Amino acid sequence: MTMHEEIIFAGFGGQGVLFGGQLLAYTALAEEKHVTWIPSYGPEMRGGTANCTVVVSDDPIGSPVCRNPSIVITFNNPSLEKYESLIKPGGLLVVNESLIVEPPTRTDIDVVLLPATTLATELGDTKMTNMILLGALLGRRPVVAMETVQAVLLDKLGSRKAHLHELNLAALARGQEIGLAQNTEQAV
Amino acid sequence: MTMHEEIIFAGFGGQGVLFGGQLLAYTALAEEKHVTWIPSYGPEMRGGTANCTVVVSDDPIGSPVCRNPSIVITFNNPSLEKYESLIKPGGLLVVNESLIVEPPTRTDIDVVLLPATTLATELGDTKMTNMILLGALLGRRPVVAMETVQAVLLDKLGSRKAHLHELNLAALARGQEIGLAQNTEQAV
Amino acid sequence: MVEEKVVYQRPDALCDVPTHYCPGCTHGVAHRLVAEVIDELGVRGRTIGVSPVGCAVFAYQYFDMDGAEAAHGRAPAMATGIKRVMPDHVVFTYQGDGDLAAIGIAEIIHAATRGENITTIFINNAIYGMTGGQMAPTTLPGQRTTSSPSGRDVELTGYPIRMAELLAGMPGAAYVARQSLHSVKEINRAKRAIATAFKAQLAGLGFSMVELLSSCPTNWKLTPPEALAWVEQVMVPYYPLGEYKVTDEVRALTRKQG
Amino acid sequence: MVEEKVVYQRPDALCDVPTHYCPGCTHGVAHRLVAEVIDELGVRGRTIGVSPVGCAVFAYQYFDMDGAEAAHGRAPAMATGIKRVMPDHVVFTYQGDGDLAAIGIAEIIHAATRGENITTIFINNAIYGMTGGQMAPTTLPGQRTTSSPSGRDVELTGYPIRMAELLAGMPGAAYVARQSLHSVKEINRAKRAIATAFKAQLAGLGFSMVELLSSCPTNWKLTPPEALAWVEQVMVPYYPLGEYKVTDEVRALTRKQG
Amino acid sequence: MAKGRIEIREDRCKGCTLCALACPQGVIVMASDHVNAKGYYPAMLNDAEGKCTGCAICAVACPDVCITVYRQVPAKTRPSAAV
Amino acid sequence: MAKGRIEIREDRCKGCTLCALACPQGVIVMASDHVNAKGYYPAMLNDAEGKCTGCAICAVACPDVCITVYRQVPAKTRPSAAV
Amino acid sequence: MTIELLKGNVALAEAAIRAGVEAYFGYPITPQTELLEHMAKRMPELGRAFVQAESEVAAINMVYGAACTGVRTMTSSSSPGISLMQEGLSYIAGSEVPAVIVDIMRGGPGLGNIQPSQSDYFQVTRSAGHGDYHPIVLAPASVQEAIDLMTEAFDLADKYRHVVYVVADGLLGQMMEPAELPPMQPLRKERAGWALTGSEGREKRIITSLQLNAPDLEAVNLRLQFKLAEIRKREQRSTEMLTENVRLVVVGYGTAGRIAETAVKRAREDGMKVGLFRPITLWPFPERRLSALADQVDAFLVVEMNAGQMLDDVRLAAGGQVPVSFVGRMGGVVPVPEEIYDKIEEIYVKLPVRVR
Amino acid sequence: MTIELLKGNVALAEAAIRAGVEAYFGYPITPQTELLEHMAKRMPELGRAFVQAESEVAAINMVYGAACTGVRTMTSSSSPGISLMQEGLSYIAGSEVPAVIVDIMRGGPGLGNIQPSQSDYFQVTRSAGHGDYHPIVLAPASVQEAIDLMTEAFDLADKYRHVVYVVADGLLGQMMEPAELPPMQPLRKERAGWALTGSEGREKRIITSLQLNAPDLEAVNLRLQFKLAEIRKREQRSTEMLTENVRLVVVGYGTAGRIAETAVKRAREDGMKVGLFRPITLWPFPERRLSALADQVDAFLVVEMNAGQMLDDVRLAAGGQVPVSFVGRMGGVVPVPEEIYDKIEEIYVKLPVRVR
Ligand SMILES: Cc1ncc(C[n+]2csc(CCOP(=O)(O)OP(=O)(O)O)c2C)c(N)n1
Ligand SMILES: Cc1ncc(C[n+]2csc(CCOP(=O)(O)OP(=O)(O)O)c2C)c(N)n1
Ligand code: SF4
Ligand code: SF4
Ligand code: SF4
Ligand code: SF4
Ligand code: SF4
Ligand code: SF4
Ligand SMILES: [Mg+2]
Ligand SMILES: [Mg+2]
Repeated sequence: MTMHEEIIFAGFGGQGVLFGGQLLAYTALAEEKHVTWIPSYGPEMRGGTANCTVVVSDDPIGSPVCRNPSIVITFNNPSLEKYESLIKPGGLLVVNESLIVEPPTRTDIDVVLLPATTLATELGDTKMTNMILLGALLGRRPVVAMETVQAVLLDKLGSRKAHLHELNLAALARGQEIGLAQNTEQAV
Repeated sequence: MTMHEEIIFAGFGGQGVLFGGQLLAYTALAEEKHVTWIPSYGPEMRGGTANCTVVVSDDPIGSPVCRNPSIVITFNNPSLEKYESLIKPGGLLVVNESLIVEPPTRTDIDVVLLPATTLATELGDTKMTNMILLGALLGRRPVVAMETVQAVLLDKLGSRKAHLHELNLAALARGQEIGLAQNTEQAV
Repeated sequence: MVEEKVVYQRPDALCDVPTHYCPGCTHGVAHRLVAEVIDELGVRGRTIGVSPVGCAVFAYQYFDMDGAEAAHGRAPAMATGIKRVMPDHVVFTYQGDGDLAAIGIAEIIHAATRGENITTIFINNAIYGMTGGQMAPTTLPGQRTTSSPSGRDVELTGYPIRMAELLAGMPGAAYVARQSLHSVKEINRAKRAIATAFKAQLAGLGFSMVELLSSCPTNWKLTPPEALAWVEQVMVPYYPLGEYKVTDEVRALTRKQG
Repeated sequence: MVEEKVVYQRPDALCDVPTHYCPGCTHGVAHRLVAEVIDELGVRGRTIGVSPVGCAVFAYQYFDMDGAEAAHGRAPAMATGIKRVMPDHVVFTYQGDGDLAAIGIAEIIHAATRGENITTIFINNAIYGMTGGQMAPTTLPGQRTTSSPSGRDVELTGYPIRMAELLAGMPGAAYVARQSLHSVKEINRAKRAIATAFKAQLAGLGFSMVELLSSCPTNWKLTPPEALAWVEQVMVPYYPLGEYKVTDEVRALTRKQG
Repeated sequence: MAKGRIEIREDRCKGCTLCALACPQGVIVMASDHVNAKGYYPAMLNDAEGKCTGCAICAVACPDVCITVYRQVPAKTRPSAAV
Repeated sequence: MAKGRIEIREDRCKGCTLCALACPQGVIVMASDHVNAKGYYPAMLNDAEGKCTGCAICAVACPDVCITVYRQVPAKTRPSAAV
Repeated sequence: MTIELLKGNVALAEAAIRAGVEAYFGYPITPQTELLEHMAKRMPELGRAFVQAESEVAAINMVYGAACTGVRTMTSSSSPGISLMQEGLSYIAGSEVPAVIVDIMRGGPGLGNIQPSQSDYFQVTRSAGHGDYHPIVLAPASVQEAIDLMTEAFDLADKYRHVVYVVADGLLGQMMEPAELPPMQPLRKERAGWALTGSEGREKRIITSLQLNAPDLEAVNLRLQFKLAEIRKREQRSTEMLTENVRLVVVGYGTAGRIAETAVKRAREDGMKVGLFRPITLWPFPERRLSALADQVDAFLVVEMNAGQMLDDVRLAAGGQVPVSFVGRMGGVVPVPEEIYDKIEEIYVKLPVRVR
Repeated sequence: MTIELLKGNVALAEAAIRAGVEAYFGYPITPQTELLEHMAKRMPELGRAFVQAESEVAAINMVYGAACTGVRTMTSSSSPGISLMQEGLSYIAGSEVPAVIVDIMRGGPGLGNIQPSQSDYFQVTRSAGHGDYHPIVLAPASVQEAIDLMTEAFDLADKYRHVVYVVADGLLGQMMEPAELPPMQPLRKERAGWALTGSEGREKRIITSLQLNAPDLEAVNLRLQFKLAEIRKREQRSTEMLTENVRLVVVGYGTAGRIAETAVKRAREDGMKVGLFRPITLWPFPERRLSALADQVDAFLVVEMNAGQMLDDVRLAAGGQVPVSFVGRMGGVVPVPEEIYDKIEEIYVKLPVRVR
């Protein structure tokens, strides 16, 4: 069957939510998949909320929006509260455990829980939260190949940010590791 | 048959063209007839042309404009050139002879020719041209009664212009006289 | 024995709600000063505020009084409409520099020219805050914005416009001042100017405006303290503070009332 | 032996056609002066004029050069559009007081602020001529117009606006003057100001404007000579003549070129 | 005193009288016996005594650019151009 | 020196640091260990030594009207109102 | 009350005054200037607000302000000025405050000229600026009707808290005709429960068209659409002449409708079974009545002083049941009854026999 | 040329640059700001004209000025800003100079919000200010199509000397999608024969929308109408998916059309005979093709992000032959494929069996 994923990244402004989505989109393009990326803009921006929808597909994409995403990464608690119930049955929810109040309860979806903010701080930079979460997503569902993500990421960071290459790669890897691990563990 | 006349007053600005038409309109109202008065406005105004259309009728008036008026008073030569050909067969044309180049040639309409400007100067005020021409019109076709015109005119002039009452009445009378006279003379 | 007394608390004229302003943005300070003055004058119940289109678009939610939301730049026209039918009410506009000095310059000048008896609080932050940091007519020479990415080029875009000076030239203006919000001292001065402006309106003396130099840490890409320093060091020299128009009647008023 | 030489004749830059202006209206004089200056500068073939909405709406028919007709008040914006893509051309606007000081005040101020390298000829006749004599922002206190039938009431409508002074305050303005057309002496002065304004543009020095006090016998309900006397006796005192802004570069220019 | 002469385009004249009032020699008069095609009483040069100096003041005053001004100057003998 | 005290509404604080920088006594500090519900590190009074004078400078500086200021004043004996 | 000879523009102004307009804001433009000038004289006399604004943009925003306080308020202009008011009108509609706008249409596009035209039909009926709404649009055909509809405009504006246009063309604006003005209505003492009057003794009130949150703005729009549906249901108005048992119905509004009336009468005299349908509300378009007529006649002929704009509405109302023809003049040319007559005749002789 | 991930607004800006736009004038407004910002950076770099105007009113009149000189010129804005441009647009149309306008629509009326919407459909297709004309309106549904139509917009503007809109909503403006930009076109050296370039060595030229004399203005309008009729004949554009042998055709443009595409595909998967018709030109509306479809299907379903505006055009094209239903969201709410699917299903099960 052809691949078609509707993915939402949701969190606070400043958590790198939009860039996380863009990285996925650039990677999908590099893999010659069809892709759309839409930020939420407007009132939320100032309220501190940031999220974006990425659709990745083997076929041309009609609607770039969806009611029921197949994958969601929630960076914080309000996002978890908003999106948990919307995910398609059989879909995937990646949760930043560091900033939630109650863990997700749905059983008809696949869930990856990881304390991404804490892990990022451990890696030495809270800004790595988004890479860890994206890594986890890809660990669990390889919508795009990790190698392509890495290549695209280094390209986007460029030489000006060469000092951040290692850190970013490490964060992706850390996330992927957890995604893979939980995959084995909780595979349905 | 019920009365219905479409009358155009046409001349230069400053010749009292619009007021001539208004006086007729006010009179028609006083006689409880239906009436509309429309000025031409716009580019002509600045070019020096002034004209207005008055429709007087025993019935409610639909169109306040017409292609072929039943009566036209031309105050100057351009107006004569413009309107002579448009008058309905059997209609009436009142011409200020003082300012024309060639006399009208149509034979299927009734024509009153009078040197109104000269007559007005003789009466002592060129401004009386309009009253003379209106008088002539009414002499020939009593669309409204001369008595009503006189009453309405005195009312409009008011006490502030009491000194002009006599002159205006004299001008109307002078015109009417000529209108009546030519009427007898040229009656079809 | 000692007692504790409250020496500072939220003014009544300000609703007890959070604002959407960015951390350190002095729009919040300006709001508070206006609210304090309105409380002190005791006119909250007969004041109508007109909000702009700009970051202060929700000002009507924050002031605890009747309020309306104008079209971008048209607050002075809207205020004119209100004031003409409610001459006994206090009517003020609260406008940003894009709103007042760009799209709405005709309306503010003509309100001033007519001597419209309203008060304008003008927040000059040298940028279009709400739309994400484009050049405003008040943007300083060389200042980088999203629509002057290499810095404002005076050759192509001209010099920043000084609205207080310009409006002070209108005979209908009774009181025009420029103050700044970059320090506590200046904030206190600003409040006095705002009070004078409203008093001028209450006395029916004509148009009054207070221009307030204000910070936009977000779009200037500075921390809140850096932003205040930028106001002081960069903006104030270009936009000198002070009173630009004080008619004799207004002066008499401030003398009398203190 | 004596010969006869022509000492005055119609300038080339003015088409040999009758104008629609009323008898004695000094719009005609202003046209002639502009045309003479353009001829003398030899720039007719690369000049583009922008006509206003107002009695001068047909100016493009009278000037023998390329021309466009702007929307009411927007001539400076239109001229900006033209000049930005034709920087080597001479672009001027010709505007009335309703056009420039009422509906178009934002556009003229911002053209001046940007230092837009265009020239504006501003005909101040203290009235809306074309629409039949309504009050303009420049109408004098007490002046009767069809929209101020008991005379302009400054309480309700404010004081007349002095555009030359206002625009002189803009840093982008290189040359701003007010002259009058009420006598031959003043007409000659006006011509010199117009020449300076165009020279400033040719030298790329920024925005230039000449305000010309002009008569509207028709709507003032005066004879042409009475109307000129009214300009001299009533308008000039309120609108002082002179040069309001002459940058050093412009001064150098007029010295050099005489 | 210089000697001059003016031509007034009667068809363009709107009879505003401004030239007549401006002329320092008082040699411009308004017609009272005829109007032009537009219906105005036009200005006319009335200079039997040859008082016009060709100063062009009338032309500067005229809003309708009706006036062309000529002045008499000593004729220069033009050197015949060598062809 | 007058004695004072402030209360900061932590939920409203946006962590801009302006109050802390303005306080002449240096008794306002920014939290570094916790964020408020909005995700900001809030300002806190840190005045173990009781140096706060109740001058209200912090309150004037705060763009978010988070600060209420109290000052100690000698208690006045209120005359018992005759009913 | 007496019948007077009144000019359309003046009649509109005085009718508004008698209907209790408390504030007028406007900017001169031909051919509506007499309306502003009448206001300039009368409003200050009566102690009411008159401001000659610096532009039409300012005028409509002054109207917006005054309207927020719950008084009857209005402006007037002509086509280019109306174009400049589009943003303000959209704000007024979005904020749901009542306001009355007079548009005395002239020839366009652009500066065009100042002659009579109906070429703003789309601009006034379709939206008045951005956003999803239609203003109420009333189109008188005589000075008397102008007076009556002006009065009604304020009632409708108040009833629905909506923008109401009264549209005519320069011909009606400049025309004098006998008409009767209503008596002066006393000014309202009470202000509506939504009006900004100062919050003394009550909760504060806000008037805004802003709803940053999409679902909130959708809710506003749903309310607006509900209101528009109500208006559509209740306020369709039209008048007819000789529409019983006819084969062809001529449809025209305002001046064009009136000129068509004369043409229709002549056609009847000449034995053609022709009637006239004259919409009085342009929005809501009187589609119900016209659809009913579409069941009974063989064709419609639309007459407009434009290139055919109401034509769309007639076609929609006809629903493909009967052919719809068009005759119109543009650029300020006023059609005469003769040319409409000619068109009637041309269509009439070719009418298909319809089996019903 | 390579395929890049491009944001709609940026793609529009860069496409205009590559199409040879020589002058951009604009005023910031969300959600089109990135377009202006891209221009702010690129135009001076390339030595072309960029002015951030003092307002949308000024911006459109600057466009008018630059357009008079025969260069490619444009502005961009969003709904309230577009309302302010109505007068200027009418002047441009009346003067017949080419200009391109981008409208990234947002929720209205009034200030509304900055979320995606299609509620300017009437405002852009019906007139753009006063007077008798329609602008050409192009409505892309993807970033690639935005690029292609932007290029075409300039060609159409030049070809017809007319106003051309490219309209999208905030969603397309903000969306990133892979797309390919065309190569940079060299700037034209020659100016058109009507352009104002200084009269040196030729007769003077005039650009005006004024014709004081009604018959003259009627002549201008007749020419304009003739041109519009030509455009109507030649430039109707649309795209279709699965419209062979279907019973129901969904009609939607831009983002709504794209979302509908997903719904239609799902409906097909579920066995419903449904197709999609996506207008690309909103004016001229692709009525010919849609009328042809009306002969073949049992019903139309219109999808818009507004209260139903294109609906009128679909009804007119359907000519009463097939029922036309509507589903839409307002106020910046973007419909999801699911709700369109539900509506398709609802209609589909009730479709009358049509005898052909
Ligand atoms: C007619 C119109 N044009 C543009 C906009 C977009 N817009 C919203 S706020 C704003 C500028 C705000 O800047 P400013 O007035 O300086 O206020 P600040 O946000 O800086 O306080 C603009 C251009 C709009 N809403 N309406
Ligand atoms: C948008 C718009 N508003 C109003 C008008 C009507 N109008 C035409 S000319 C004019 C005023 C002219 O006055 P001014 O600019 O002083 O020129 P003058 O006629 O006095 O030379 C007005 C209001 C218009 N054409 N367009
Ligand atoms: S964007 Fe700037 S002006 Fe707006 S709230 Fe933030 S800091 Fe204040
Ligand atoms: S109306 Fe006045 S300004 Fe216009 S042409 Fe006549 S005199 Fe001149
Ligand atoms: S040239 Fe001088 S002297 Fe001669 S007519 Fe003219 S003004 Fe008079
Ligand atoms: S000034 Fe000119 S228009 Fe006036 S009277 Fe003399 S010649 Fe005629
Ligand atoms: S009241 Fe004064 S001393 Fe106390 S915390 Fe505030 S600023 Fe510091
Ligand atoms: S000034 Fe106010 S918002 Fe800023 S840190 Fe202090 S308490 Fe918090
Ligand atoms: Mg700002
Ligand atoms: Mg004027």
